[in-house]
Amino acid sequence: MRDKPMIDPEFSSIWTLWKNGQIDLTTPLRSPGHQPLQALKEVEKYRPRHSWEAYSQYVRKSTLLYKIAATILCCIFITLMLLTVANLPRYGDPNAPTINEVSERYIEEGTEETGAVNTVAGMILDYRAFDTLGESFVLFTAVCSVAVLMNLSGKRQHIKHTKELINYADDMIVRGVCRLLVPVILLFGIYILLNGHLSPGGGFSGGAVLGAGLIIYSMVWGEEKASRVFPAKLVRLVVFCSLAFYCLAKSYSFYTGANHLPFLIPEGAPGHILSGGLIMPLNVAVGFVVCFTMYSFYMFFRRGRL
Amino acid sequence: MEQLFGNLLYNYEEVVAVILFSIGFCILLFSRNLIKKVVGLDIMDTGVFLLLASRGYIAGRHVPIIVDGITTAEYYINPIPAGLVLTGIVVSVSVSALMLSLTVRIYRTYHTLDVDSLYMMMSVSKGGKQ
Amino acid sequence: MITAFRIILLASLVICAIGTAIVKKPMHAIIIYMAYSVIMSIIWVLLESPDLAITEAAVGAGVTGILFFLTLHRINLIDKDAEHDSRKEDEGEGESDHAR
Amino acid sequence: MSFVQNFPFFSVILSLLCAVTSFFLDARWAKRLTLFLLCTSIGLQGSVLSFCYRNHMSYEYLMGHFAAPWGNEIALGILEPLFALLFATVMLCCVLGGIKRMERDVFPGKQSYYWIMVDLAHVSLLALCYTNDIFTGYVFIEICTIASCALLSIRENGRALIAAVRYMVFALIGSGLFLIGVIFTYSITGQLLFPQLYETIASLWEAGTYRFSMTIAIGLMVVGLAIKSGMFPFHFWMPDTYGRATPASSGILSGVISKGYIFLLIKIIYRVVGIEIFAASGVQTLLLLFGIAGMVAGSVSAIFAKRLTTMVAFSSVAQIGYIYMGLGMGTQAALIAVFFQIFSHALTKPMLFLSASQLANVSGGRQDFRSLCGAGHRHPVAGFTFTVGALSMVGIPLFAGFIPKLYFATSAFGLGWKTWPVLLALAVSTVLNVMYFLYTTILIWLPREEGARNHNRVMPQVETIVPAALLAGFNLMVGIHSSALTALFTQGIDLFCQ
Repeated sequence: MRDKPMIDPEFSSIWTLWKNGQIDLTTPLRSPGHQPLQALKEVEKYRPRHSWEAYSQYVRKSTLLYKIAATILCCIFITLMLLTVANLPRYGDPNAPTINEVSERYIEEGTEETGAVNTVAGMILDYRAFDTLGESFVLFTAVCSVAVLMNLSGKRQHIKHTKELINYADDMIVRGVCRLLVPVILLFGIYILLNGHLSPGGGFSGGAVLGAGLIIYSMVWGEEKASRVFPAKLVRLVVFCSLAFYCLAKSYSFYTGANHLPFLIPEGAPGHILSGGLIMPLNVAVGFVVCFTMYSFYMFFRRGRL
Repeated sequence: MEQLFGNLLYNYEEVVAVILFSIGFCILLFSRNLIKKVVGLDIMDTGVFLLLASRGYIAGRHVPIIVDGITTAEYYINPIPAGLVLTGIVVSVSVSALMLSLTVRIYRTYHTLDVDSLYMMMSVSKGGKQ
Repeated sequence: MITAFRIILLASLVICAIGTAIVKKPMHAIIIYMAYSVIMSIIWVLLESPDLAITEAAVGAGVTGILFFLTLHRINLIDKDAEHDSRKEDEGEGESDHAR
Repeated sequence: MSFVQNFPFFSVILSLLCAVTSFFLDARWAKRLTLFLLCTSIGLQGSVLSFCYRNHMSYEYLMGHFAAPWGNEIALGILEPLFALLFATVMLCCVLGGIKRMERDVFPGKQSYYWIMVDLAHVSLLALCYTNDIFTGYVFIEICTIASCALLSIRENGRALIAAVRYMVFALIGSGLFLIGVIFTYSITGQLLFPQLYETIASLWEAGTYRFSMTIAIGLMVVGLAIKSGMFPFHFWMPDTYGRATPASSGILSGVISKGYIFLLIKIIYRVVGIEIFAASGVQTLLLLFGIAGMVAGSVSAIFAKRLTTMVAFSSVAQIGYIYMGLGMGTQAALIAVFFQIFSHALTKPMLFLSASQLANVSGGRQDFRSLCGAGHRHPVAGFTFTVGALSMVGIPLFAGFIPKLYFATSAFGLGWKTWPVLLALAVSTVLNVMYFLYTTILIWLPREEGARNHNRVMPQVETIVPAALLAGFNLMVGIHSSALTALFTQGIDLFCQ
């Protein structure tokens, strides 16, 4: 059997008892569960080890020490950082060391070499693609961790109080505004996503906007409806496909690059929507990942599952 | 002295960034509420990003999007910091989502967000089963 | 002119950050943090990085803020659940509820 | 370019793909996939290592179509695949050894996430080993942090959650400081790749400009990584993190992940900053002092620990203190000792955690020393591996832990004023180690007292024997055949420092 958590939700009431000096918590409270009295009887056997006052005094003392140490640390830290900043090259200086052959090449030859007019998109998806690959996996890691923590495993369900929530869809103003707003937001997101190599934006910005749109949708029309539109399977499938596509596309590019093989994907004419080689599909993949990551964050926080 | 504080006033953007970082750091260290700690964490991160982005800014130059056929590097700002900050923002939102979910879980178990109380509960129930 | 605007924005950024530090309620801190994010996204525009501005507006002010609010909401729900449970002790363990 | 040279890149992409695929599978298949991945990864790193060793070469591998200052790349010689191999092997042993316990600790529906996190931790460690770009380092540090937080908190008990929060707070402060260090370095040099950074920093230091900022930047990067790997004054998160996770996670976190950060730190010291500038900046001395303080303080805390795993976790603080002391000494001999220390610690600590949890298991699940009395008789295999680990930690000859101590002691001579503190710290730390590890070892082999609780003797299972025996075997191998590893390290350092 799996270990039950050592301290139950009932713990807080028991803790209050301990505060008043009635019980001692030096023994593990193994799921007093539905019979708090019986558990208390078991706890009663042990003598209290410390009184509440003595203990809280001790804690207060140690936190005071901690605060003094932390204040000193902060002061030293701030002074050092300000001194360092004072010794950096000037802000807005055109002759700063950061303006070197690297950034010049990104700008001057970036359009030719990557096919992207937006230098930032070209840089993060072509020159420094390994970073960006890692970055999308940061999102993936985070979504898995949130799933681990927020999924309610076998314990009591948490949607007990759903009825008490405000139903936004009944409110005329909210419903009307959102009916107008959500398509516009989604459209804007798609535009940013697809135009990432030509104008400001790209996978991360577009995905975040799309994700925000989906969140508004599921907020107003309810999680039930949203999860009917995007069932958990679909979300998983999309995330899986986009990340796998991203990995494979980039590994093709890395492999050909490192082995000096020809790269067979055409770059197209810079400035057109179908240009930039792999950049646009990659932007779309990243956008899907970001969008569904944000959406799953929301769903996990809202109701504990996708 | 002159040399020590050389560019302090010119680098006002960076100074603000450092101050923001320190404020976030202080919130993280001193705040007892877990949610406020997460807010402090976010402020700390944005401070770092402001520092990074302001290193890429060059006075009077433009967004690094090649338009109108101008391809001289003197017309555009440095694109590298912007790309790095983009990475950083995504990392920061992932981390804060993770921290918030930890917060919810802790609240569900201990019914408090106060770090001192958590610490006390933890040290009081010492020597428990594994 | 633009420098003055920049400095005003930076000053309000610092004020917002200090605000989050000194307010007591987490709710207020979160609202101030969202304002902070919006100011930050304007600063990104001034720093000539519109990519960052879009991302920060959508992520910082939007998604992170919503996540914070949801966290507060969940915490309230947990409190209500606890009250609810102490009033009547019924219902066995719920169905196993994980995503797959 | 030989096909073998692609293998590091293949292993990275393969683990990413495995992680994504596990997202779609159930726990059983995810487990098989992860085990397959770890075995494959061991094979791949092994062949790269033998290739590099035979040709005595280091090379850079482009991640994309653009050469060094423009695009990302990874670089490797002998040391990088060697450490990647070590990490993959130890991870495999941890996972195998802790499988049974993990399946008890983690809710069945969430076990597939556990395997995803193992995959992701593995990929981030590989990337930390191979990266030649400081910002890639940062990104994978973050993956590593998040994955290890999930590995820790997946055992959903209250203490583990609080430990996870504490771990996250410290780790995020660490990565924030690291990132600021990277930004300062970038704004002074304008480079992000290791070789270019090395040249620029050397020329800037020569010219005498930006020395102060450079020192602070180096300090911030070092402190950031030191916080994450648990250097002495920042070790508060360690005991709970290592002591409360499920044993497989404890093994991975203590044995491998902290070593990944330390390896990146060594790369930064030797390949970005350069050891001369690092010594001149004064950060080195600081590391030496904190390392020595950690060696003593960690052992003292371990003596007063009341639980077995907490004791083992505190001894990690001391062992990591050794590593920082070695980095603070700054000679090549000390570096070899550091590598030996990383090896011995990575091989020993997971073994200790695994066997400690098994010993606790047969003692009614309790970890206090009174209940553990005579636990070795109840579970002989765990008792044996614990003994091997403890003897290795103390530094008995023939065990892996002896070699680094010997090397530290011999390399301490000729360091000027540093000689005596180092020797003294080694002596004191060894005595303290003896006090708690031998005490525990004797305790678990005590004959059963009259009236002690009657616990049945457990028949050890194959799954627990094999990884424990593997780790113990590696431990003895390192201890007995240290000369081969020394040769490997010496050659590797030649290629590493260029």
